[in-house]
Amino acid sequence: METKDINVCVLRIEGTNNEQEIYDSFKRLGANPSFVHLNEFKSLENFQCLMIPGGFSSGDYIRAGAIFASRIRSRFWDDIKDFVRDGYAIGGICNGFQVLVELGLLPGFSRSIGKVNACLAENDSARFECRHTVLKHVGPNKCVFTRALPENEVLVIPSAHAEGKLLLADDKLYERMEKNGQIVFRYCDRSGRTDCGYPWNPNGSPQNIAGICNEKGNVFGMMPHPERAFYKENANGHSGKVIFESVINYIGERF
Amino acid sequence: MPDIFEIDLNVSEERLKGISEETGTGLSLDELKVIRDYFVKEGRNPKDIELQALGQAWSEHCCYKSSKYYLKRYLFNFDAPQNLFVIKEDAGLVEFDKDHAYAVALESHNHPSAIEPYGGAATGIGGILRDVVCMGAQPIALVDPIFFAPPTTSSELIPKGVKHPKYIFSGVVDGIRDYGNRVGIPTVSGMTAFHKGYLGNCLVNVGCVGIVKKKDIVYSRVGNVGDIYVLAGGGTGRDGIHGVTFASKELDDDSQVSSRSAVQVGDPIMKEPLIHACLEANEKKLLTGLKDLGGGGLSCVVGEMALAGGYGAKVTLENVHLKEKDLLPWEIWVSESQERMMMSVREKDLNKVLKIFRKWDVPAVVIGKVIQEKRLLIEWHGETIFDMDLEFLTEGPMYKRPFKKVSTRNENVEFGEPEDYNGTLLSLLKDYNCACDDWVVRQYDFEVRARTFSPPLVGMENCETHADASIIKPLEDSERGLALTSDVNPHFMVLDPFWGAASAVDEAVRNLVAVGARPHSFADCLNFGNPEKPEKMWEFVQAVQGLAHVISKIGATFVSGNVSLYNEGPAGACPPTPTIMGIGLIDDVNKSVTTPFKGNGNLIYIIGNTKDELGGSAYLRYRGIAGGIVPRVNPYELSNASFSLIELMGKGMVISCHDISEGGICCTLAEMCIGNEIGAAITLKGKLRPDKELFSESNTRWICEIDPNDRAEFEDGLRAHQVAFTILGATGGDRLRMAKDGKMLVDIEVKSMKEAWQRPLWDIMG
Amino acid sequence: METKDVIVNVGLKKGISDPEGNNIKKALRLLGFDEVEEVHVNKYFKITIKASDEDKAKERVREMAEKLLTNPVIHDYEIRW
Amino acid sequence: METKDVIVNVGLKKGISDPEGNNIKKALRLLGFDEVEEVHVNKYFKITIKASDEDKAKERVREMAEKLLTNPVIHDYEIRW
Ligand SMILES: Nc1ncnc2c1ncn2[C@@H]1O[C@H](COP(=O)(O)OP(=O)(O)O)[C@@H](O)[C@H]1O
Ligand SMILES: [Mg+2]
Repeated sequence: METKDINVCVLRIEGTNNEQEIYDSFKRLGANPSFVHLNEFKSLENFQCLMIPGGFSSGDYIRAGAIFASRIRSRFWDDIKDFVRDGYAIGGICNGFQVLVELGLLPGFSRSIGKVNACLAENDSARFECRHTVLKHVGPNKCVFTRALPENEVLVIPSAHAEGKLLLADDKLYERMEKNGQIVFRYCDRSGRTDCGYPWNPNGSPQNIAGICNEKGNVFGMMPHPERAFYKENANGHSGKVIFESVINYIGERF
Repeated sequence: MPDIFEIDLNVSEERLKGISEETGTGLSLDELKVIRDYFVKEGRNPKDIELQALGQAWSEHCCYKSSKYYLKRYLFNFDAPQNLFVIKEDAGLVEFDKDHAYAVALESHNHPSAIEPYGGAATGIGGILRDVVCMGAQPIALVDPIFFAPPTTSSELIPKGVKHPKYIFSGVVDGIRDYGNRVGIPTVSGMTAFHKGYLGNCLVNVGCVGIVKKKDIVYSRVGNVGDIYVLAGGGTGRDGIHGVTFASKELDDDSQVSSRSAVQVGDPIMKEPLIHACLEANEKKLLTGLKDLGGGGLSCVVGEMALAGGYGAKVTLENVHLKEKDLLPWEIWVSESQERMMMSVREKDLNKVLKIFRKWDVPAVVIGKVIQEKRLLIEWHGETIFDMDLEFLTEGPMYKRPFKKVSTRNENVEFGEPEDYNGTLLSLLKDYNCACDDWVVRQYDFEVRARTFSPPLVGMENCETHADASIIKPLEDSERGLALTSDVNPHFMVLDPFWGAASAVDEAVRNLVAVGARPHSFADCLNFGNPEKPEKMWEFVQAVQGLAHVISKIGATFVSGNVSLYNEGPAGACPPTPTIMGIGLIDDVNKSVTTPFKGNGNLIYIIGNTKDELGGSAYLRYRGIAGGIVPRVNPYELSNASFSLIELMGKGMVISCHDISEGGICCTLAEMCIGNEIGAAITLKGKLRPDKELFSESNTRWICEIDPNDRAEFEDGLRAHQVAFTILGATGGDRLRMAKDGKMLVDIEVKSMKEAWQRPLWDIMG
Repeated sequence: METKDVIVNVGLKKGISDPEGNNIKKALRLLGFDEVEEVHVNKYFKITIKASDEDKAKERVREMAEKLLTNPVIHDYEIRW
Repeated sequence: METKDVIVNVGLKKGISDPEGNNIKKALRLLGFDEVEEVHVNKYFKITIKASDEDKAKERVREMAEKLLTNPVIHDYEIRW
């Protein structure tokens, strides 16, 4: 389909607050985003992409993303499952990533969609931190949100969160994810070396994981904010823009 | 006890004083007599709710009774062509471009923060956002200048009833963080200063800037007779009762307990959709007026909006939605519960407005309507419990309070030259006032909204140094930006309130110019002690004159501000602190300049003159020497140099720039080296003794990095405006070296400076 | 109908690190409380519910805990009635 | 020396408004838990201390609560030994 016909649902509730940036990112690339408040949400029928923005949905009281996730689950869970099954794209950035994890859509093994087997836990520093992070694209281009970014490219993307440490229910899951190519971004230093510790890894995430996708590659979440680095070009010519270009390009080809 | 009762004012003076105390209204004897006379003319006694409303309206906080005479006389009679609507409303409006204006507001939340740092600071953010939203503007940036006693203050020095500065400091930062981040408005600028005078009187000032299409500007006044008052947002509760009267007196050791009701609690998750809903209703042209509920709650907002429109109001008080049952009518009327906005709406648009608020899950109720006569009437279950002349109610008294000069040690002092310059530099870099603020800054989301073109920390990732001002690019399709800074040096202020205040403006201008922005508007938050004490009043009047001295010559004026008096506690008064927020305009953000050195072999210039002005400097404080001359300001020089530098920056001729402030040339160079780990070698050429030249904090100075190929053009540009400059040396290597008269004074690795500068707050605050 | 206060006390599973607890430990030590060995922070939800049938109500509170108040990967919880 | 676990349970004073509790209540109700009347969240600190003299230790924990963990203006707290 043509880019201008790609409808992106940018879902919001009280406390989401990066929706404008995500909206702008799609708009700048010629797609057709719209804001949908959860209270007015009817169905995903006319959308090809669902974006869950960052922020503090419902204040992040209880746990980051938890309230937003359970409200989505209780309202239109079946709709979402179909959306994923049909190959449409779902992206969650920062708080949106937390929501997708709380929904059990990430790590998202195809046989157990909806099972919560990960958590974005409190940063090791126990506080909110705003800092520019460097990410290495380690995915084998399975993820529909990074297919335009070559493997091993390094990008500077800002982070700003208090709960970004990805914990998994058990170690076997990590191996499975790695085998499936579900690890998309890792924190690294300017030379691309991962495993440099804090502050390069701002939250203490084991294995330096910054972003992952589901087994199919069409659900993606990352803690750093590519929409804030849309125009911030790195030496390799890439910027946060590549995330949005990738998914637009995928939808255009596939549907 | 009945809901409402009458208060007999025809009693002895003794009794009148008692009434003021028992009702907690804070009205003085003279004020009560004026009120008595009014009610004698009305032929009755006031009801409790009427007296309470007067207490709110006539408080220092609401009517500026001690300050307005001097503000009008010295500060408000300047104008600038870019000013659209200034001083009169909750936020000042200044032209951004042909179609847009920006709104500026700055306020204090000192007393609440001293009592309950987390809630106090958080609600400060909430309040300042409302001030901007009520102009119809979308908030785009928050600014938070904060002032504490040193975190190392020993527990024995802390008076009863006062919390340790570390507790206050971390609570305040937590509060700003949790509120600002949750509502999704970036906190991009601020300052963090420490002085022992803030023990028991922390200062928490908060500023906000918003952007609005000119056609969407809305004012805090009702439109027409018959318009409906709609109250939107959180329920009204007992929190924040008597906040303004509490802010208008000194704190004492049981303020902790007695002022509990003044404590407010913020709810950012009510605020965030409230902002959306108000702006949406306004953009659809459904509102005739919009105002926030701040100090004084309903009692201030209803009357002020009506009077500003030239009308009166009639309120049905039981319609106000409550957080808790059993509030008395007067409590509902004066409660300062957070997250509430008042709108006036034409009757035919009412349902459309209510529908928007329903969509956003924000309660909104009709509480009254606009009437022709300039009176305020309140009904409570059918009974009229309030009926007063609006002009009498809102006017408030004005005082020309006496003042008396305080003797300070503002004169030259003698001291010897240090042996160890490396050690001195490292100690200054570790001084909490000079050290890196990133422990604070990183807790705030300074990039949410993705409009922060230049953040408060600049340089390579995880190596960042201080920026002079942050730059916001508010519009999607325009490269124009706003630069933001906030400044004041309390150490100067204590020694010399006139030149200290003048220096604050100079510093704000310098910081804006350093990023390439031209000073465009200012806001001031004047934090002082008890105005009934002539010495404190003197500090205030001096400072106001010092501000005027500079502001009159730089083509931009104060467009809004706030006065906070009675900042006194068991340990004394706070240092006089006129916080200045500076807003600069930059036509093309891509031409902005940052502080870190960018390359090797570039020339390093100092712009401006270094004088023997070390009073209040970080260096003399480190040496333990009191007194000294506080830096002066020549507004003409400031304006020339600024103009010239901005012009050169516009031509792309300045690679990096940092203004010289705390720690003098020495610390400024260190910060420029740290950001990209690039060293420098310089030779001092001035006539002063080396330590004075390195550490003087003279105003109107910058360090610039220039490509050697641009040398001639750069220098010609400065000469054309008679701006003083000297080449100090060149960038390069991984050390900072400074020499004078053939003697190496400082020779130190950039990495060691970084370590010394970066750690202090993390080490003490955890 | 009667109302009843129920406590849901949510803590981190053994082995999951507790940054907030560590931070508080550090802050307490900096204030001179050297005797502090360990700090853990739980969330303690006090929920007032209308309840007529106790068994059913208990089941509902358990549901709240599992649907919203906890994440099974990191949390243990305990309901106090 | 012996170690001992002490609980400091910190809640908001009556009458202080509680956005966190209110927002959670709202979320629970939206999820269909209509029986929820009221939610408050306390902070529950489990502090492990080295203690030989119980009385002195108690006094120290009270000090911790007052210096760092609570603000008497808005909080009530309870120490469980
Ligand atoms: N409390 C604070 N909140 C937000 N930003 C802050 C705060 N304190 C300092 N900053 C930021 O840190 C940087 C350095 O501050 P400061 O040293 O005061 O700069 P300057 O002396 O150039 O005004 C600035 O970008 C400033 O905005
Ligand atoms: Mg500066």
